[in-house]
Amino acid sequence: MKPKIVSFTLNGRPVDVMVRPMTTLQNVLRRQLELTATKAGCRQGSCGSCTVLVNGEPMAACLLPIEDVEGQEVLTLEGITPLHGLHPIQEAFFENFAVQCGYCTPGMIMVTKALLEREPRPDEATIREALSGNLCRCTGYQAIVQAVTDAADRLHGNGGVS
Amino acid sequence: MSVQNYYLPESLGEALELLARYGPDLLVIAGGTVAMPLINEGVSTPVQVMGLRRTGLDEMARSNGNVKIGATTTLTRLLEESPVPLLRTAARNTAAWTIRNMGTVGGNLFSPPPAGDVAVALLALDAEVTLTGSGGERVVPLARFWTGFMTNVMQADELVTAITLPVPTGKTAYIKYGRKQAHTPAVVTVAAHLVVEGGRVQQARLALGAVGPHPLRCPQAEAVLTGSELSEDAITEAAQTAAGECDPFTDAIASEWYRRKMVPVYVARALRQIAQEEAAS
Amino acid sequence: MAKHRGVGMAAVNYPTGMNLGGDPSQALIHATTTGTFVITLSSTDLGQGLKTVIAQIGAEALGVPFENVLIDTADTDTGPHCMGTFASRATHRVGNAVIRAAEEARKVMFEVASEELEVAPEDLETDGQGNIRVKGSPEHSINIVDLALAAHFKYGKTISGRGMYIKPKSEVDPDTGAMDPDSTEAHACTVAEVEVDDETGEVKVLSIKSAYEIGRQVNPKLVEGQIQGGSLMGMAHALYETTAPYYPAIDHAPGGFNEYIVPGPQDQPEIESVVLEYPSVNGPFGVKGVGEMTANSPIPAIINAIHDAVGVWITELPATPEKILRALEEKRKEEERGAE
Amino acid sequence: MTKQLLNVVGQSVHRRDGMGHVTGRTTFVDDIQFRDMLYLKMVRSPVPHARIRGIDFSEAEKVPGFVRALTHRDVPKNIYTILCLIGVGPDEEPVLAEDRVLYKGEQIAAVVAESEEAAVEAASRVVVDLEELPAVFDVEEALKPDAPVLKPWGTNYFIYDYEYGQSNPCRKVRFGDVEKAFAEADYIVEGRYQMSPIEHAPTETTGCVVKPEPDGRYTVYTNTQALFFTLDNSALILNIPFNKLHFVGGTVGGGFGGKVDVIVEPIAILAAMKTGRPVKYVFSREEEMRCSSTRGAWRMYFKDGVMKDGRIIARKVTTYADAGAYNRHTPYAVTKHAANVAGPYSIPNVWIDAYCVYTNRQPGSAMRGFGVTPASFAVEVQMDRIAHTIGMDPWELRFINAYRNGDVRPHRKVVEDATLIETMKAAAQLVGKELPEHLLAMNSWDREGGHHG
Repeated sequence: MKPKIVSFTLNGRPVDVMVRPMTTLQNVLRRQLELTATKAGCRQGSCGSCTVLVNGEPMAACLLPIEDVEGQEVLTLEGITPLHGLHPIQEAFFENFAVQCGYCTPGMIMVTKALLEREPRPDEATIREALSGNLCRCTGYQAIVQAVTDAADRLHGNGGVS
Repeated sequence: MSVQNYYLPESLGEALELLARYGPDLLVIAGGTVAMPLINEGVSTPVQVMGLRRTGLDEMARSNGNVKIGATTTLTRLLEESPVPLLRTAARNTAAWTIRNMGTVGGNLFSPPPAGDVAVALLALDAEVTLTGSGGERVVPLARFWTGFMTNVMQADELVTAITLPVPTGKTAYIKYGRKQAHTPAVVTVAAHLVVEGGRVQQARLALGAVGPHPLRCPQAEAVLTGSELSEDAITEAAQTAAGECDPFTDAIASEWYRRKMVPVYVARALRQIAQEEAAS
Repeated sequence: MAKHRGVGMAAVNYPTGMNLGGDPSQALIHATTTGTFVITLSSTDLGQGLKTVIAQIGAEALGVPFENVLIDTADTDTGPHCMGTFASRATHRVGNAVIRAAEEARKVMFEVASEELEVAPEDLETDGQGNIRVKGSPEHSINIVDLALAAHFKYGKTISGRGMYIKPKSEVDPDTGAMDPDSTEAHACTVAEVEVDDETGEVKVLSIKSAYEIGRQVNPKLVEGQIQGGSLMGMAHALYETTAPYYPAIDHAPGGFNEYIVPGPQDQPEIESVVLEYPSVNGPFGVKGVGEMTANSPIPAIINAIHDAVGVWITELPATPEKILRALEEKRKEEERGAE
Repeated sequence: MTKQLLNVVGQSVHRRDGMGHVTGRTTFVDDIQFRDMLYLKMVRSPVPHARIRGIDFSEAEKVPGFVRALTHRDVPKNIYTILCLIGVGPDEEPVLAEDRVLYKGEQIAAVVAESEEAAVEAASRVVVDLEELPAVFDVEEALKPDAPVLKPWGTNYFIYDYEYGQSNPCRKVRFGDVEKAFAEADYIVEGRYQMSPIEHAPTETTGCVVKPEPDGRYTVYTNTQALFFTLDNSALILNIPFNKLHFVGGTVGGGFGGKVDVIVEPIAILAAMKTGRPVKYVFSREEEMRCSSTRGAWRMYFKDGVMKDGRIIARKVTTYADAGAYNRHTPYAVTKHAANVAGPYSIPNVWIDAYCVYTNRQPGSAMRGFGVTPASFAVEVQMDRIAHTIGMDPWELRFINAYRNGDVRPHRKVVEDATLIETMKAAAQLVGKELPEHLLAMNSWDREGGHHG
């Protein structure tokens, strides 16, 4: 069990990490790099709280051996948070009370980011389907769905077709 | 003992060499969606692991009336790019976006029931599995791939490299009945492919998931349908026959009793979908 | 074989606070020389929004802007005792403690302002905008930052207050069960509409509509959050959730969210509500509490709606499709026996 | 309604912690780590009831990274009960099992290691020699004479009122004379209701991180719902002065009652005391599901006497809370249940026996609705069944029987802030249910009708 070095791009910056084989991306982010926005709700791939974007695709960081992201681009919630203020998706979640305990929130926001890049104007059914791998025990989802719609408005203006 | 080596071969040849070296001691993963939760919990403690993400086995191609799907094609690509609507529906009904971005078509053959929703559709489409080993390739009909719960006909040195199916000529239906709308295990999954000509069923293929040790074909129910009109009577008889051909189990989602009850209901619903589509065309 | 719609209702009460009382909470308030009023607690926010509503209650009670109130909570070295966040007690108990602490702090504020503005304390009022002013003469006022500076540097006073709330512990009479089991009672009435598939026993909840009476809403959006989340949790209890799918047997206990069914975004029905406010006598600004009760009334409302739809009483939760199907089969058999 | 001019109470201001949550900068317990931190994993019972004959750590000790194991012998006051702080006793739950386990998943021994992986592996290599015993899972079976006895005092039920020198097998409420009223009733409506055990399923699992400090104290970062409650219990279990412990929390990724238990903290503090290093003990999702407390199941039997005009004149209820293997909060939940199981209705004759029963199940505990959720479920389905039986609209039945301010409830408290009728009217309006005039005329202050200002 020799440690090895894995290199990838994290939030736009190159990183090299020394890891034991098959360490999950989740553990590398949370324990090694101390980027804890990516949560650890189940480590079974079933709650969505650890969702990150790999080359723009939402993936469960708990199921991803770090070696698999060698040379890839990983984006976490830390990577979309601007220096000052909030990203429009973050603003929408904040303003719409789409946040209660906050534990599922990072995963929800990352899926929203990937969704709105593909579909600038998703309808409600599309939003719910996109978020179907992300569980929230507190909010009952309505505020989250509203926040995603609102985020689309903030990103793309609210004059377009809905 | 923790994982000693995690190999990510860059080609099929490299992967086969590793397999030849370690044999059954090498855990093969693709998307990791089945194996990783068990490893995270400490339930599974593999020492040598091989990941297939970089092997380039993710080609999806159509030729000579066949669709060939590379084993590591993700379920998202199947959903977005498959030329076969039934497979797109099956992919859409499997897990959730995040997991579909990781899970693969080949891996779905190894998902223990009640998972394996895409495999059910492949079975109804008469898919064949290409197994590649040190001795070369062989092709096995998917219907003969599984031998029991989590067992199959593969040799220790073989990998599933592709799944090939004829482009469906008939009409298809797919229903997954789970307790939630999405991201949930199946109570029962039904996939059907029927060729109807002149008002009669010329060819019938019916596959069930989550009601046996692996996805099942229903030859007797298929026989009931073949040659008959797709009438309500025939549908009911086929549905009842299918109930006798499954081997359901009890888990946290549903009991054996309930699963057996749901087989004829959902087989009939799937067949009625086709009948309605047939009537409309 | 068909889908049947049904409507069911349920009306419930919910008691606030630990059942038999004896569950204290304390709050300390002090003003810094920046005009910040620090409310020190050891209470926890579970996501319901305690830190926010307590800041609102504190700002209101102090008469200062919300932005000037800081909640410093959940450190047992610095925060005074709180029994904990449960029993729908936090807003009620901690809110009351904060109001009492604020009263004490306000007294000092008014003493200092009285010296600075040269009027009697009883002639002063807060404007909620950060000033203390002379009643009827708002141009005569002092900003709370200046006030805090003056208190500290000029008069040697701390603007601070201590607050405590405890409902005395009630005893239970062993023979009659006589006791005092609540501080106040909140109420809910839920109407659920369902669609039941009589071939599979599947239930689809179409809507959960409720009225709540919770004394006073400190923050309507946070109340709405409790209602939305609680309604969905109630629906899940009614239809999906169990750690023992074959109770009382312990087999097939779910080990994760794959098997333990918590509704996802696509499983949420329409959830709508109205909130009535009949302020309670003993709650802070009349608050009763809303946290727990929102998950209660949907359960019987859904069970009653299932009966309305297909005529069977499912009295063992969760009302799985299997239980409904078995009940429907039993009912059909009875009807056949009755017809003979 | 009193009108009060308020500035910020009543306003939907934004969450104070919202910015932290949407940026992921809020610190939850599992986000905390220290450089020399150890991980704790639990060896758990694989069976629901067994005698422990021995524990062998020899294979676990060989795992690279293994630091030490803890058993009940290491716990100063191993047997405790959470609610001792409010006078509920006797102590009956081991922090770590001694000679017996009473539920599948019960904590037997802790393993502390340098990494989580090593801790998981070492825990899996601990061999526990168990002699399996007959188990009981059903509350009524557990009360039968031939059931395996689970408690040292020889019964499978909690004994109430020992503080009054009594030993009652249940919490009793007696109000009026139900038997006399049953004899007078036009209808008798009976029902059996069964709640399921339910997991709180917060998205953040239960956990803590304990850090030894240079001054000999221990800082405990925890997601408990009740800091002092957990601190006090931990100090009692560890037999150390309360002021040796410093709890820091306040940010909880969903609780719903599941984080009121005192399970992870005492053993993690002990591990930190024994190793002198920071220790993390966070439940896996599987532990949260299968081992942590549930909302206990509940079985309830109702017998109601009802008049043709819809008045419920008697309600007799026998209920059994399934506490699982240990008290946790269930004895107290049963009292709350008993206070509410007649429902928000004025019924002149009420008889309640509410039992707290032990079974070989993972313990039940507090959850959103604590004892009232099962009561509301049973009462409100029972109300519809009564309405169905006597041929009355379920709304009308509830209006007729709804408690009014000034009424005396079965627990003798005079009702002072009832608004059930007003709430039902608002719900009816919301859904477009037309209520007849005589119901619309009712209110919660005057049984004879009229208007409340």
